[in-house]
Amino acid sequence: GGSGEKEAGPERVTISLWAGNAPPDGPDRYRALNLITALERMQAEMRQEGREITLVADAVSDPAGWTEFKRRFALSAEAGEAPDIVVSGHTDVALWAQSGYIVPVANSVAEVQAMYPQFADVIEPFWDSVTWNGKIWGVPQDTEARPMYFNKVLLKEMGWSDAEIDALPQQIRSGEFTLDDLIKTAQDGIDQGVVKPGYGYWHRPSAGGDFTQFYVAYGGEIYDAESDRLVISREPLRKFFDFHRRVVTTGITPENFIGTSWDVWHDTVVNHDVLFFNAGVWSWAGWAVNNAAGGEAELFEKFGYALQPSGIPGEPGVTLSHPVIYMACSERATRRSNQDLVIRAIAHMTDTDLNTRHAVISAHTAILNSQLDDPDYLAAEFLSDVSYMADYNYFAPNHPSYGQWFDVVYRTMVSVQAGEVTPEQGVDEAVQRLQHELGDAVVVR
Amino acid sequence: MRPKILFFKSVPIALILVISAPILLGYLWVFVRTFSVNMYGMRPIGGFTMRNWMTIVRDPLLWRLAGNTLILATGLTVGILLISCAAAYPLARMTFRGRKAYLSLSLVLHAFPSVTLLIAIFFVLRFIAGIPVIGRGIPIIGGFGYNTLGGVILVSISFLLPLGIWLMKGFFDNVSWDLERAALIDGCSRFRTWWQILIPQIRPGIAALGIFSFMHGWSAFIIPYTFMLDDRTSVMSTYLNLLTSGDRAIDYGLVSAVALFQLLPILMFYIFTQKYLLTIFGGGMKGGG
Amino acid sequence: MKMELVNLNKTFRDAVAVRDVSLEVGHGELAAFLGPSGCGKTTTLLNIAGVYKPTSGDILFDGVRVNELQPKERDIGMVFQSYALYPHMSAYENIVFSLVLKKRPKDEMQREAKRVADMLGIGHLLDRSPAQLSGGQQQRVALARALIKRPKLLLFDEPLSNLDARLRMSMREEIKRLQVELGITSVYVTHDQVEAMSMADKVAVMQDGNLLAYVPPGELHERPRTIFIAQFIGSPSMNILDAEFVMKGGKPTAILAGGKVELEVPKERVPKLSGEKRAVKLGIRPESVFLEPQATADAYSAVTFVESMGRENLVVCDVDGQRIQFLSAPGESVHLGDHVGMKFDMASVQFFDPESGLSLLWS
Amino acid sequence: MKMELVNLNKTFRDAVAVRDVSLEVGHGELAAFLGPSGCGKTTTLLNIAGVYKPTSGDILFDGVRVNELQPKERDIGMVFQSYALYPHMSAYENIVFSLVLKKRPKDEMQREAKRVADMLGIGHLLDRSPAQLSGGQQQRVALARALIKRPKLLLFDEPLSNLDARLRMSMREEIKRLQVELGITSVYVTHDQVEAMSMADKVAVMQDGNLLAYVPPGELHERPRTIFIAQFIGSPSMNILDAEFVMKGGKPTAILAGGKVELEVPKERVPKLSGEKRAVKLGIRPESVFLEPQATADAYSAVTFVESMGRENLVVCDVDGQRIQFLSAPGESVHLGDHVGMKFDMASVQFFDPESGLSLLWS
Amino acid sequence: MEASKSLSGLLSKIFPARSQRKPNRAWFWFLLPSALIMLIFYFLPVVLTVLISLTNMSTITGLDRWSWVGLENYRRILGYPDTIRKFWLTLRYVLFTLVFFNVGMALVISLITTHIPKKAGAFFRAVWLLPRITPVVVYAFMWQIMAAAPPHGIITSMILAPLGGSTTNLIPQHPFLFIVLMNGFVGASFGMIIFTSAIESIRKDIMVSSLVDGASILQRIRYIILPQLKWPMLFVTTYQTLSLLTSYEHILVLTGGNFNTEVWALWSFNLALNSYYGNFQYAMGAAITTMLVVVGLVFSLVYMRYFRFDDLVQEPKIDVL
Ligand SMILES: Nc1ncnc2c1ncn2[C@@H]1O[C@H](COP(=O)(O)OP(=O)(O)OP(=O)(O)O)[C@@H](O)[C@H]1O
Ligand SMILES: Nc1ncnc2c1ncn2[C@@H]1O[C@H](COP(=O)(O)OP(=O)(O)OP(=O)(O)O)[C@@H](O)[C@H]1O
Ligand SMILES: [Mg+2]
Ligand SMILES: [Mg+2]
Repeated sequence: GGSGEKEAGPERVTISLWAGNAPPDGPDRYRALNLITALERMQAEMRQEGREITLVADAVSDPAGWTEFKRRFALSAEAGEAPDIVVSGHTDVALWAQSGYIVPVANSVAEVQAMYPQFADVIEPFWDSVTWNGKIWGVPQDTEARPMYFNKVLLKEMGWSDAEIDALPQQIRSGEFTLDDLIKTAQDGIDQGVVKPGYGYWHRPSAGGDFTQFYVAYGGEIYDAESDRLVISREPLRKFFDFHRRVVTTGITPENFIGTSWDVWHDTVVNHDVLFFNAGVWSWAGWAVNNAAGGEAELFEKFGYALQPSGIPGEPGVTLSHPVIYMACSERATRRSNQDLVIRAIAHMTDTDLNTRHAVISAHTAILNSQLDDPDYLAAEFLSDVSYMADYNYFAPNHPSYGQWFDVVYRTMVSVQAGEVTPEQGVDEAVQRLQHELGDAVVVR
Repeated sequence: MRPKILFFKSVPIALILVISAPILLGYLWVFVRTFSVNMYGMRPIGGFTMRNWMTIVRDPLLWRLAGNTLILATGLTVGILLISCAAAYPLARMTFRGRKAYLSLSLVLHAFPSVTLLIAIFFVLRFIAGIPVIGRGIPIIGGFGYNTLGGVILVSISFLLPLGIWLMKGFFDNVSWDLERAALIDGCSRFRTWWQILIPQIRPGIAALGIFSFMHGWSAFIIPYTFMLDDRTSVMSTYLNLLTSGDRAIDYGLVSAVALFQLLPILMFYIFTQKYLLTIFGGGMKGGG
Repeated sequence: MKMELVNLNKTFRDAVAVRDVSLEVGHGELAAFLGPSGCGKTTTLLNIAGVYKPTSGDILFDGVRVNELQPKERDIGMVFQSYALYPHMSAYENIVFSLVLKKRPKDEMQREAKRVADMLGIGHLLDRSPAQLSGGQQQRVALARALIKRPKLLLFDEPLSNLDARLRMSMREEIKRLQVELGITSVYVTHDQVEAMSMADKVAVMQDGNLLAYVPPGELHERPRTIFIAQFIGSPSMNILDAEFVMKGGKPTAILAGGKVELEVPKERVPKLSGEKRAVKLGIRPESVFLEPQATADAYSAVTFVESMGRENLVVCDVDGQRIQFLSAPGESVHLGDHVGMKFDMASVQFFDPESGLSLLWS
Repeated sequence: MKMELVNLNKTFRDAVAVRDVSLEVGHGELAAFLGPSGCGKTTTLLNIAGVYKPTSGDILFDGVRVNELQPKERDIGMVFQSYALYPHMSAYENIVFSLVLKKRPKDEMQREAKRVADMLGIGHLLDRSPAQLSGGQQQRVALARALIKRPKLLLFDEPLSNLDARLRMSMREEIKRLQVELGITSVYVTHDQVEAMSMADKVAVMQDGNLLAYVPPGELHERPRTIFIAQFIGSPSMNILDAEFVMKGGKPTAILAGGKVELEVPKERVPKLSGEKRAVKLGIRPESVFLEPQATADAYSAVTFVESMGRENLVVCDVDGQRIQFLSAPGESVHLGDHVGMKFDMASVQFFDPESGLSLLWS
Repeated sequence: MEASKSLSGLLSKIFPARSQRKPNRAWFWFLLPSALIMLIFYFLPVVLTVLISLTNMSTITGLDRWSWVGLENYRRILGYPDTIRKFWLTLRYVLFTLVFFNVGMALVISLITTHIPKKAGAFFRAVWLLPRITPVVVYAFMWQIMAAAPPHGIITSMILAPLGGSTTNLIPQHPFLFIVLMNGFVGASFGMIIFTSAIESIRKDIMVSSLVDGASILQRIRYIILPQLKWPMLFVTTYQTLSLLTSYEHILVLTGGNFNTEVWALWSFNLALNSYYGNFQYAMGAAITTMLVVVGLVFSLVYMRYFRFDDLVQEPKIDVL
């Protein structure tokens, strides 16, 4: 990490930042690069205030996956070599706050909104994602949605009219089109011979937050904020498992599917006529570059996108948001006491244009109210189209044991899907295991 | 008779071709993949491209990381060869109490998975980092503490040490005793005997350990990644990690190219060591002792 | 340098290789070790060299105990039975290795190597590696390596065993000349008695780890202390016959073959017999037995075996169940089954105690 | 089995080791190879064994070309100069290895191993590993390993070089007995002439890769074809003197030392001289030179060197600049500097052409 | 003054001056570097790891605010419903990979490559080295591509589909087979390198003499080469057993532990260092590791007994120094 050494002449301060899961030349590069622009602005502002200061950015875009990144951060914080700012998922707040690696930005939403105008601009519900123990521990940088994509060409072949197709997102939003309908439609397509067997519906091929969307879609709860405990709801869990078994038994999803490489996966959904598939909004940008021969135009032509359908008729669809946030590291973790300056830098990084620059390039959705009107953001058709999903989103809980909760649920889901256990057995197994691992920290409903 | 000889010569080749087929096929795929936009099975799709290789050639960071990697691999190889040749010598050829115990212990330590020792090793490296000069003040390798190349080298050496000691001991065992006796009588100290007479006799062993440790160092990931903080001073494998982690769509063409780029030096090293180290010496001895 | 062994013992885990050996090799002397295969010669040498540590007993160089000294501190040269050439060095490098260790100047090394190598007839092979040399050539390189050093003590372990007779003879002369010239104390293990006899100042005979005798070569041949030595020294080996010793007509007489053969014993060869015991072992070398016309012969018998040994023939006869072997002179032709007369030259006859095997003449 | 070599050549990268060697070893015969160190004996053997492939030329077993056959298909046994014992096997396992390969029953193996080992005197060492054996013991294990197999062809490379004289003699007898009994064709490399002479049906003499002679042992000694053979065979080696051959008073006479010495040549030894050439090399073995009182002596000179060779002494004299060596009989004592008279027994004299070195009697 | 005196006294006790001729300690100097490294980077961490397994250390507690929990972690591990199943899986995985690849295949390759022309031998050895030096991700991807469903898959589209066989992703169908294959193709090169160099260092005249004794190439392999590989085999077997017991990376990348392929080491890794949500349970990982080590120890002891380790450590034949 960098260091804040002082020399003769103008005060010289280095502010360091690590952004995880962001290759330096990838679409997420501005998670780190924004620091440079932010510090230039901040330096100018401070000079105007009469403080002769040179701010130096030491921004590292760490390409490593989240797991490795978090391990490395934890160890460097223990060694007192952590950066001033760490950019990571909001789910890390509970952990890192508890272990003392990060400092709170403010004690309440009101307080944080009062600190800097940029913070006041943050869409208010997003503050929830960085709240833990009553305090605000970070500043959201971006967020995303994980829509259900559908292949318009195939639907049309199946006899859907353009109007019907265009109405599908709205139907999902209102709960008219549910997960059961999804299975039925896909089966239809296969029966008609329009859709190849096993190409009716594809979920992601590896572990990821998307899967909790089904649990939530069946009414499952993850977290009880009042008691600060995790929750597992048996019935929604059973339905969730059942759904993932059914997609295989009905033949709309291939057997032996988990573990398919991402390369194959992306190529298949874009080029090989899969009817429904789940993916993050950020995938859109990648498809346009890597998979679709005709670029984004082809994508618009072929695919539609909607919320993840609900499992319960009449309930709206859902989507998971997993905001990436800025956190200021503690003195213990950095051996420096410049946290105020650091938070001010975070504020500058939250400037509308900077956030939009990042959002547009990386196909993430907005977290600032002002962004929604930003011409650049509006120009990004796809992003504007999915902005509404922010209203139907939920966050993963800021609970230190959420990782374990997720692992158990996901692993059991995989074995149910493979037919190793029935959905009912899966529920029993998962519950038993959660209780064993987490004890009091989980409530069974 | 001729066909019979031909038969005996071709059967082993055919056999090894068959058992190596998955590798040959797989790497052929990787190779072709670096030049194609996409591939279905062994079939390139979307045409030929030099983009992946150009990316590598043009990326200055990659070359710099290659340099760091070379330091790590070389440091590890030299270190492990010296230390394990030194340790194996008395274990094979001197009498002292605790000889067998030392041998068994060194192997048994290998039973501890490196991953879970990382946390404990972190405590150690953090402590070393605090020692002046040794911790942080050495050129090229940085030092031996946390967040230095030297520290990473030492940790890697320790993980390979059971291998080194045991392997070299086996090779020392096979050297003739009279040879060592002759050297002692000619006026060598035990150290010199070791260095000048015995070491040349165990060149196949040195080649084996050298190849192995160089490969290990060249592709080491978890240790440099965990104990080095800045990717700019880190090694190639972390660069590769850069291209492949997360749930982004991975550009496998580029990844394959980088992987091949990373393989080249090791293959060259391998060819070199084959030629110079695996030629063994014969003659000059009779008898079985 | 004077080298002494005092009660030297060396035991391997399950076997005693050297047992209580004491001897002294004076300054500039050459001692030869003779003995059957496996009797402990090499082991003794390795103890002197400092490679093995004596199980007990002392090794003294010029009166100073050197048990604890390292080989390199002892200033010795050694030719190994197994050659033990350094396989990774050329013949030249092998030879000059000890000089390199002493940091001698390069041109001196080259000069010396050339000199020694030429003397041993391997001057043209210096560039070859050991693997490219024949057995005898390797052995000569090993010899050169030991000689070039001019150490205080030279140890040779069968250094000429892989050389042909002619080379061997000239090599033996060269070694002896060098050893005398430089006055280097030497220990020389060989299985070639002629070599031992012609080169050594004193010969040590070993058997099963024991030192049986340590005497000048002539004495070994003329005055063997035990039957083992008598039979071991000389080739073909001495005939040992059961005999009875009596005074017959005032003349000391040996009676063989149940009285069929009577031999008069010269005065100076009368065995020292204690008490009434008269059964003895009579030893007579093949060279002291000659063919003789039957009339004047001492004994007469059938030839059971004849073998050509180059210019002479080895003749074996059976006298009343006892085997007698002797050499026939080049001119005489003897054939299997012939009956021949033999004459015994009693001037060099030996007598031994049949039980202990000790000499009755020289104990 | 009959073994033939036809124009065998073997070249190493930079050296010709065997050059155009042709010979034939009849069924059940034993051929001995003699020659100075490095002359190509081992290389020839390894070619026969199939370890080396001839550079050119053929190897025939019973008339069938076997150049392409693998060693294991040749059914041979071999004693290596370097022993080549398997270090990971005990002596017993080494010995029975070839039987194990033939899947012989266990008790047969044990019986055979015991028999061979006892014969070679290593019965008590069967459990030891090669590293725990002395040089001679290792050599005997190697010998046992080759013999137990009873192959069609036995190859011995200096199989007794590390044994003492007595053991060597008995071993030689055993090997010969076994070889004759089983009728195994054998090739035997040795540097011990007595061994070659006493065991071989025919002796091959090699020099620098060339086969100089391949004749029965007696002929080799009595009728040497070249000076090299004459000098190489026999120990101490033959005296070669510059002489002039003339008819003096009708008697063929050899004149030495500028006329000081005149020797009458027996009829059957008159050299075949073409034309007027009279300068010859006269060869006379040390055994044919005797001490003689001055009056009747053929030559007279000072003794320049005396060496004990066991029972005899080697005496070297200088007659007009030419070195003559001979053996003094046990009784005669000769000392350095003495002036002695010599008698030459001309019955076995040899004559050679001074330029070509070829014999003037047997060519 | 006092202090320095006692220090020098201590030093001279540890490192006796040359002139004193105390029992020689050459071996000590040769062993020193390795001993230091092992002490600092192995022994100490091992002790720490065992200690950590008795705490509740995790990201939550950080490395300095943990507390002792006794054997709680072990109790929890044994309480998992599938602990035993994972244990058997681990043993099965170790056994199959070891026997068929790390030792078996390694032997086959080194024997073949030392018996074919030198250049071909070197080529095939290089080929077998590739999996080891290829980054795990790329290597795993190669297998994924091989096993993928058509049109991407190599095996499926080139071999199975034309024959009318399975056309879905093969990995979830035969997960165990694939983790063994993938690990095996990497693992074989270790033994291959060691066996090859051991074979190369066997004395020439011994190899030749066995042929003359009547051995065929196969018999020579069986009676001469293999017995001389005893030490390397003991080593490779033991070392690779321990390596396999503690290996997880390839399984992690290939299946992520799904389809019943979570071996103990992977489990430990997942708990201790592989939380997607960043809560690393150091103590639990350490506890699983420690249990794994006990298994490893048992294996090593059995091997050493079985291979007669004591005999393989021969007595030195030089007494001095
Ligand atoms: N591999 C080789 N490369 C080069 N030259 C060699 C090689 N092997 C042997 N020679 C040379 O070939 C010649 C014949 O060697 P060979 O071993 O046959 O001799 P030899 O008659 O057995 O001698 P000795 O009695 O000393 O054992 C020697 O000059 C030797 O140096
Ligand atoms: N390392 C050892 N372990 C056990 N026994 C040994 C060892 N070395 C030698 N011996 C035994 O000790 C005895 C003496 O061996 P040594 O080598 O000294 O014999 P040697 O007199 O040199 O015989 P040779 O003339 O055959 O070389 C032999 O019986 C031998 O088998
Ligand atoms: Mg010996
Ligand atoms: Mg030879």
